[in-house]
Amino acid sequence: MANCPECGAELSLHDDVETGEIIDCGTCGGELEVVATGPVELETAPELEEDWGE
Amino acid sequence: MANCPECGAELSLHDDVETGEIIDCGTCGGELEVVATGPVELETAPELEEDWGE
Amino acid sequence: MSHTASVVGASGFTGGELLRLLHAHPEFEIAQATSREYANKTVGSVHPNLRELDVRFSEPTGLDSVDVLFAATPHGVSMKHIDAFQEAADTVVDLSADFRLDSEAEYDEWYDGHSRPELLDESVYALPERNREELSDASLIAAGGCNATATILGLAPLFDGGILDGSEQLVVDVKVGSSEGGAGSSKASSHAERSGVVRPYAPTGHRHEAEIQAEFGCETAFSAHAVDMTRGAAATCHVFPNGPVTTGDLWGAFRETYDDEPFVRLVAGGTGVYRYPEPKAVAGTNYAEVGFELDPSNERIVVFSAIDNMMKGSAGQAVHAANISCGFEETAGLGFQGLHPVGAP
Amino acid sequence: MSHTASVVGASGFTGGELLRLLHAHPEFEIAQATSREYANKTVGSVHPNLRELDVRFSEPTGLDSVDVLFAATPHGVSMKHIDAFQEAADTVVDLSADFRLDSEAEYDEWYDGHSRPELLDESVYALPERNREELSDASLIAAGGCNATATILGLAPLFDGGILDGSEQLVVDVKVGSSEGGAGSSKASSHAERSGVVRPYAPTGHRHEAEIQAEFGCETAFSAHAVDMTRGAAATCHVFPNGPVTTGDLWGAFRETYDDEPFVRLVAGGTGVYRYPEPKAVAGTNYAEVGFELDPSNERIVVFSAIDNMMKGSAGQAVHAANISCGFEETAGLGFQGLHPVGAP
Amino acid sequence: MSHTASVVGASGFTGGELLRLLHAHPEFEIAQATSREYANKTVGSVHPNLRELDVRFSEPTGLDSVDVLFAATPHGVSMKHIDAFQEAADTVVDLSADFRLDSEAEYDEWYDGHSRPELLDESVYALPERNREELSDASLIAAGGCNATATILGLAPLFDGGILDGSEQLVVDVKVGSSEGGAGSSKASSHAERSGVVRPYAPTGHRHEAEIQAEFGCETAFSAHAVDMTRGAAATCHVFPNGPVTTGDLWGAFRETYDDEPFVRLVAGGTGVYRYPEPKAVAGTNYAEVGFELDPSNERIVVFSAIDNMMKGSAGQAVHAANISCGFEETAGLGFQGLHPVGAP
Amino acid sequence: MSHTASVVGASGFTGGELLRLLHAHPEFEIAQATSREYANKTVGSVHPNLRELDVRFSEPTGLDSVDVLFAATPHGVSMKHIDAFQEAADTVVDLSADFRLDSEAEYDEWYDGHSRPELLDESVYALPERNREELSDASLIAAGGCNATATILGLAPLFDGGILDGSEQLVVDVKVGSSEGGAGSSKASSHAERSGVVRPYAPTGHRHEAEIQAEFGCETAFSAHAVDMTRGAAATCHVFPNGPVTTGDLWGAFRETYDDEPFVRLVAGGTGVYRYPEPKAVAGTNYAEVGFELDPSNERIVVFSAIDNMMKGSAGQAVHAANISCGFEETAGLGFQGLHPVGAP
Ligand SMILES: NC(=O)c1ccc[n+]([C@@H]2O[C@H](COP(=O)([O-])OP(=O)(O)OC[C@H]3O[C@@H](n4cnc5c(N)ncnc54)[C@H](OP(=O)(O)O)[C@@H]3O)[C@@H](O)[C@H]2O)c1
Ligand SMILES: NC(=O)c1ccc[n+]([C@@H]2O[C@H](COP(=O)([O-])OP(=O)(O)OC[C@H]3O[C@@H](n4cnc5c(N)ncnc54)[C@H](OP(=O)(O)O)[C@@H]3O)[C@@H](O)[C@H]2O)c1
Ligand SMILES: NC(=O)c1ccc[n+]([C@@H]2O[C@H](COP(=O)([O-])OP(=O)(O)OC[C@H]3O[C@@H](n4cnc5c(N)ncnc54)[C@H](OP(=O)(O)O)[C@@H]3O)[C@@H](O)[C@H]2O)c1
Ligand SMILES: NC(=O)c1ccc[n+]([C@@H]2O[C@H](COP(=O)([O-])OP(=O)(O)OC[C@H]3O[C@@H](n4cnc5c(N)ncnc54)[C@H](OP(=O)(O)O)[C@@H]3O)[C@@H](O)[C@H]2O)c1
Ligand SMILES: [Zn+2]
Ligand SMILES: [Zn+2]
Repeated sequence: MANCPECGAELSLHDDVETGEIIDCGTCGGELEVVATGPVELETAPELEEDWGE
Repeated sequence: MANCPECGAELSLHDDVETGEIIDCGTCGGELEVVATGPVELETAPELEEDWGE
Repeated sequence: MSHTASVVGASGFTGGELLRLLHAHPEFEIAQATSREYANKTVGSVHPNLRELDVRFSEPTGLDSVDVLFAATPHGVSMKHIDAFQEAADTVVDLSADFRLDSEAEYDEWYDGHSRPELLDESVYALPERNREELSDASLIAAGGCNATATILGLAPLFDGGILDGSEQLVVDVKVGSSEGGAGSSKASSHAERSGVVRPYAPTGHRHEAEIQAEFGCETAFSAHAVDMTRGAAATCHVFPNGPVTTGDLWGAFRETYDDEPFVRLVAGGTGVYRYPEPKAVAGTNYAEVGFELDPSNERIVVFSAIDNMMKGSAGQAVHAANISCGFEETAGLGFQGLHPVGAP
Repeated sequence: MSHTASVVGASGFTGGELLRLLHAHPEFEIAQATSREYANKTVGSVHPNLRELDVRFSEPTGLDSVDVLFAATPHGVSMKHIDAFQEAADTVVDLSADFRLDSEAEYDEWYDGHSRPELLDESVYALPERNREELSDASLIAAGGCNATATILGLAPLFDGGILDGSEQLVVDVKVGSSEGGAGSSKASSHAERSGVVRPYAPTGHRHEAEIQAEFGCETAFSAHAVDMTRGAAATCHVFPNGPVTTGDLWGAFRETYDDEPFVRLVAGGTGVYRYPEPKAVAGTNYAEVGFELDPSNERIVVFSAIDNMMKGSAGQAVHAANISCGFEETAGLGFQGLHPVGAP
Repeated sequence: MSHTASVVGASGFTGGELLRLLHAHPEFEIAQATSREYANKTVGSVHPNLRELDVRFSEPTGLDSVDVLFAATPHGVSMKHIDAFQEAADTVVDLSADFRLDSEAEYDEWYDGHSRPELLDESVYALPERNREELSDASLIAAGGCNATATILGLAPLFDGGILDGSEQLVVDVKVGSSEGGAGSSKASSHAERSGVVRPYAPTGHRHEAEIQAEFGCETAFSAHAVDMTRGAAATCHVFPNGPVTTGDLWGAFRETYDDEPFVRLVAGGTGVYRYPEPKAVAGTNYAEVGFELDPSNERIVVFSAIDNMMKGSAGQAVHAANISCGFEETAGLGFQGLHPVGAP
Repeated sequence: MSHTASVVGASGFTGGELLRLLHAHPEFEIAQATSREYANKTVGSVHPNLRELDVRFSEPTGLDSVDVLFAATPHGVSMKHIDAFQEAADTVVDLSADFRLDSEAEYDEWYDGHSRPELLDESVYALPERNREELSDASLIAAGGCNATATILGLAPLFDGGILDGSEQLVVDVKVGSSEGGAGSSKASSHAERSGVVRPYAPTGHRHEAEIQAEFGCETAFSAHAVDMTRGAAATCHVFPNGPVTTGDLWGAFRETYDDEPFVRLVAGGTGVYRYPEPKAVAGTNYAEVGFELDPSNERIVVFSAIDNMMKGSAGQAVHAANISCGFEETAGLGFQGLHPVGAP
């Protein structure tokens, strides 16, 4: 369990989550990096500007 | 030739246009009544509230 | 199976949705499904998805006694037959506009008056996210208008959170599917004419403005466009708050309003194909998707809200409200999650 | 909740359908959902209808032990990883073509051979209407091809009832939606190019002919056309029986074959809008609609069959077969009745 | 501008197409455009693409004298008013079925008889690819049925080239757009019900079989399906020739029949997105695309043919025939090449 | 045939439109059509509507000398190759954004800078309704952005007529078709994902805001939504003027601005199916439909504007501008009136 630093939503994570893993937030869709485990801490991952086309 | 009383557009009419005829304006779509001929005079026709779905 | 329910206007589009929902509902049993045109025919002859149902349409006269009566009839019918409906059922849930507004004056302004204004006090606007309390013992329930529902759900967090106070300019630009027009037919709604449109059909003066105004006490500049889908209403609200707002403020407000709501999903951003609310993501379901984007250069908040007009925007909202009124699990019978991929549902 | 299930290929179209079905299934619990591309992301980031699911994709390597493993991967993947799949699960249900045919020779003829031909004897073709018995203790199940499923369901009563014996000319003209191509992208499948088409895409030599031939022992002249829908496969079979046939014979045959089938609806005639099988009437469901018309002047039977390619034509069929194999209620988790009206789902 | 032309039934779908074509035609000037419902209104009020035209609908009674009168009215109207039409114009081109067949007997069999059978000898079936000679001095011309036109154009090379002799089994499976039904409205043709369909609507006994039979002297097993497009008719003919045929034979036959035809394109194979005839590639044009695939394993030829039902299948064919009858350039006024990309036109 | 013209980027969507227009143009002859991917193939292999053209793609390197070169390449390509383009042609018409804005600063703000800012003074924004004079001797012409074009055409009469002065709040809500994204492919643009959407894709910060701002000197609150059509851009502008305005004022302003314009149609009101601007009424044409509705209760003007994004919004505008620059009839080659009925073109 951890909270999204972007939108504040609660995220459930698998037990063996590892530092450095990139996950998404199911609410705001933000890409988050696991920066610490036990307890889990998340940071917004560096954005990968993705062209979404028209 | 006559001008639409609603939007001012020029209307071309057939030669034998008669008083009482209802025509539409090609620009604003307004329903117009021919109230005089020679020269032609037009007035906005009483609106027929038409349900347009939804 | 504890309760019986009837549907008046069951051959129509939202009537068919009611039958679908009630049939799969753990607590309801369908008593009657009325249609004047198709009386005695199987419901499956009109609604092909309901061929498994062993129910035939009956005439709307001769209503049996039931626990809940749902009326899915055009504007004006319920106010005319409300005595018969209330005699037949303890709880009446009306899908039309007949009991949505609070006063005769509003019906004079937005409709052609009202023949039973004394009932307007008693009736409760169905949207559970706004009126859950009042619904718990309501006996006359008015399901909201679909466009109004989409708009209200989108804007509510801004009013709840004090980001808007009603003095701001609100522009609401709605895109809707063809089922909003009901099961009738006309040249404008024929496939050849209606396909592929972006058609302004209620540029100004849309009657749902009245419901939004009733909720928030402010006017909205509302316009609706028909687009090429059958189900769905998507409201884009362009809002200019009086003071500065951050994305964090907005997340706070939206989460505060909706975190515990079973049928509202916050969708804003991300990296995939679906980054904001979209009607096809909720088609067939009772969910609303709500999200936003902040436009700092224009000091604007753009709020997106997407629902299925016949579900969250009508029949689903009606069943949700009935669940509350009857004391059932709120989500009973409303569990369908929708489809992916899905084209233009 | 008695059984655990995993989905390999869960980011794809049929994989998403499996997740949807398993999530709402009374007897299954989702253990893993694999994707290489989206590992660690929520399943809702790909499948917007599954935002409520609290499941993240995991890598397909590292499969946990489960009761049933569903593989929704492209042709060739399952035969390569079948040992890992069988090690992880008692029952493997594969949605690809890898285990549908009976012999290596058929894979040489229609595909590019087979790397594990010794398993072909063991595997059971999933269509319950044809193989219910064998499915009851199957541990390797191959869900049918969607076009083959539609065709087989349409023609089965004619073979069962002795109206056809395999010596007749059979023409099968199929119309399919874009989801049949899976979640990838190409110029031909882009919205601008793919919208509004009637596009012959497999005029001759379609691989599903092999499955039809395996079922009935006869050849079919098969052609497929892409049309403008996302879900759906509709097969029109033009059949010329050797002897005279009456409408009564046909009704007899169709009712005999399907009267007790929970997922097959006979639809032929009537007066409403929906008189014959139509894919949009079954979109999102596990139902097949089957019907016919007799053409006396051409001594022809026209058989219509409509399914949702991802449901009855794949994921739904897979879950139906798994229900049988696991001893569950056949219809468990497959109760959704579909929508009306619905556009191009 | 040498000729005057009027359109009776100008508020309908094919009538609108005639106006569009005649307006841009170098040799024709529009005299009258009739409509009973919209008399006195601008043609642009019904056909939004014709807002530039300075023409108002007039009543169909009171026809002025013109060179060519086009009748785009429902079946039965032309045979009733043919004397008035012929009095008003030297050449009458009828888009309905009223003068397509050769004998009263055929009208008794396929329609409800004929009130002016003596004119059937005089009238010429409009398809120039088949009747160019006869059209050159025809004064009563019957534009073909759209599905018949597509089918005839597809099969003609096989009959011309001796690959078929009329004794073979021919299956014709047609997919058509919603404009085929004309400008009226009904529940079945409403956007919500008609979108996304694959709907068998004339499984057997379609009246266009009569025209195909009249052309080739053989029966066809014909079925039509409504699909989700507005314009277009695509015929897939599944044909089983008596003797062996090679791809070379087929190319020879198709090129022989169509090499000099200005409005028929051979399309079969290639590597891009569009490999076979497709209706959307010819939408809005007078072109037919025709192509084939050989199925050696089934000794079958699959012929594909695609047209715009309102153009090559009706109004375009009518103008093409009028061009011939009036001695104009065949392609006059018919130069539009169509659009790419185009969705579901 | 007085002029030669080449198209760089001819395998793309707008490049194909240019070929279509130039082929049917009375004054232009096509010299070269470039494509790197399809070099040496016939243009018909990519654009099925152009199968009649006897032109093959050539490499964009090795440009012959021509009168006019049209560049239909992605942003960034023209500024890189502009020397080669100007060496090959007296007049260069660029369809990309590379030469639309006036200053390097704007490219820094809205794009990623500019490599040839010294040319920005010389280049003329193509929209003839705004820049007819300057176009008459322009040698570097920049066709406008499609959404900007729609918006500018809608708002221009209000600024011209003094109803707006730039200090008002302007909300622009645009709905666009899939061809706006060009001929590439991605998951988001696949048929299964893109069908039936109302998808916010540029909620804020759309680059076309820059062009609108350049025209009127004011900011707009702009949002774009993808909807289910291939061609078309429809802008709804919600505008709140500072002072009172009547419908008569609006008609005056709109007629003043557009009465003599060959490609702008005023459409507002009426009784038929098409009462306001709609993109499908102008699909395939160079027309813009512009109209409005006054909302007295909100003191709002709602302006509607509809174009074909690839025509008036790009290739058609480019040819229109080239006609002016070359001294041809303005409407040369742009006479197509569009289709009715038409589905989702
Ligand atoms: N469609 C939507 O998306 C939507 C959304 C929100 C709210 N609503 C509201 O829900 C109501 C129903 O809408 P709908 O779209 O389902 O309409 P619909 O498809 O036109 O169906 C109306 C039904 O009412 C019945 N009916 C009509 N007049 C009646 C009368 N005098 N007495 C008894 N029954 C009568 C009709 O059946 P018979 O003629 O056979 O009796 C039909 O079954 C309307 O008030 C509408 O405003 C609809
Ligand atoms: N679509 C239909 O209507 C339909 C109907 C009947 C049968 N089928 C069959 O069902 C299967 C799946 O079809 P679909 O349409 O769902 O395809 P799809 O959308 O392309 O999905 C394929 C899935 O397989 C995964 N995958 C691909 N290669 C893999 C590998 N080597 N190892 C592990 N995972 C791999 C992909 O995810 P990652 O790349 O992220 O791992 C993706 O999740 C196919 O065999 C198809 O023939 C489909
Ligand atoms: N649509 C196609 O794709 C297609 C293809 C091939 C052939 N056709 C044939 O072409 C003909 C026209 O088809 P359509 O689709 O254009 O039909 P439509 O859209 O229904 O138009 C019919 C027109 O005829 C007029 N009309 C009806 N009854 C009349 C009468 N008694 N006297 C005078 N005018 C009358 C109607 O206008 P008012 O009621 O306003 O007078 C209307 O303008 C039909 O015979 C059809 O079979 C159509
Ligand atoms: N689509 C619209 O509605 C629209 C509207 C207004 C403006 N525009 C603008 O018009 C331009 C073209 O748009 P589109 O939609 O037609 O794009 P498109 O379909 O993607 O076509 C782009 C074309 O450019 C060619 N090309 C790409 N990179 C090139 C390079 N480095 N050198 C030479 N040729 C190159 C491509 O062909 P090869 O790769 O085969 O060489 C292709 O033919 C864009 O700048 C767009 O913003 C488009
Ligand atoms: Zn978040
Ligand atoms: Zn006017």
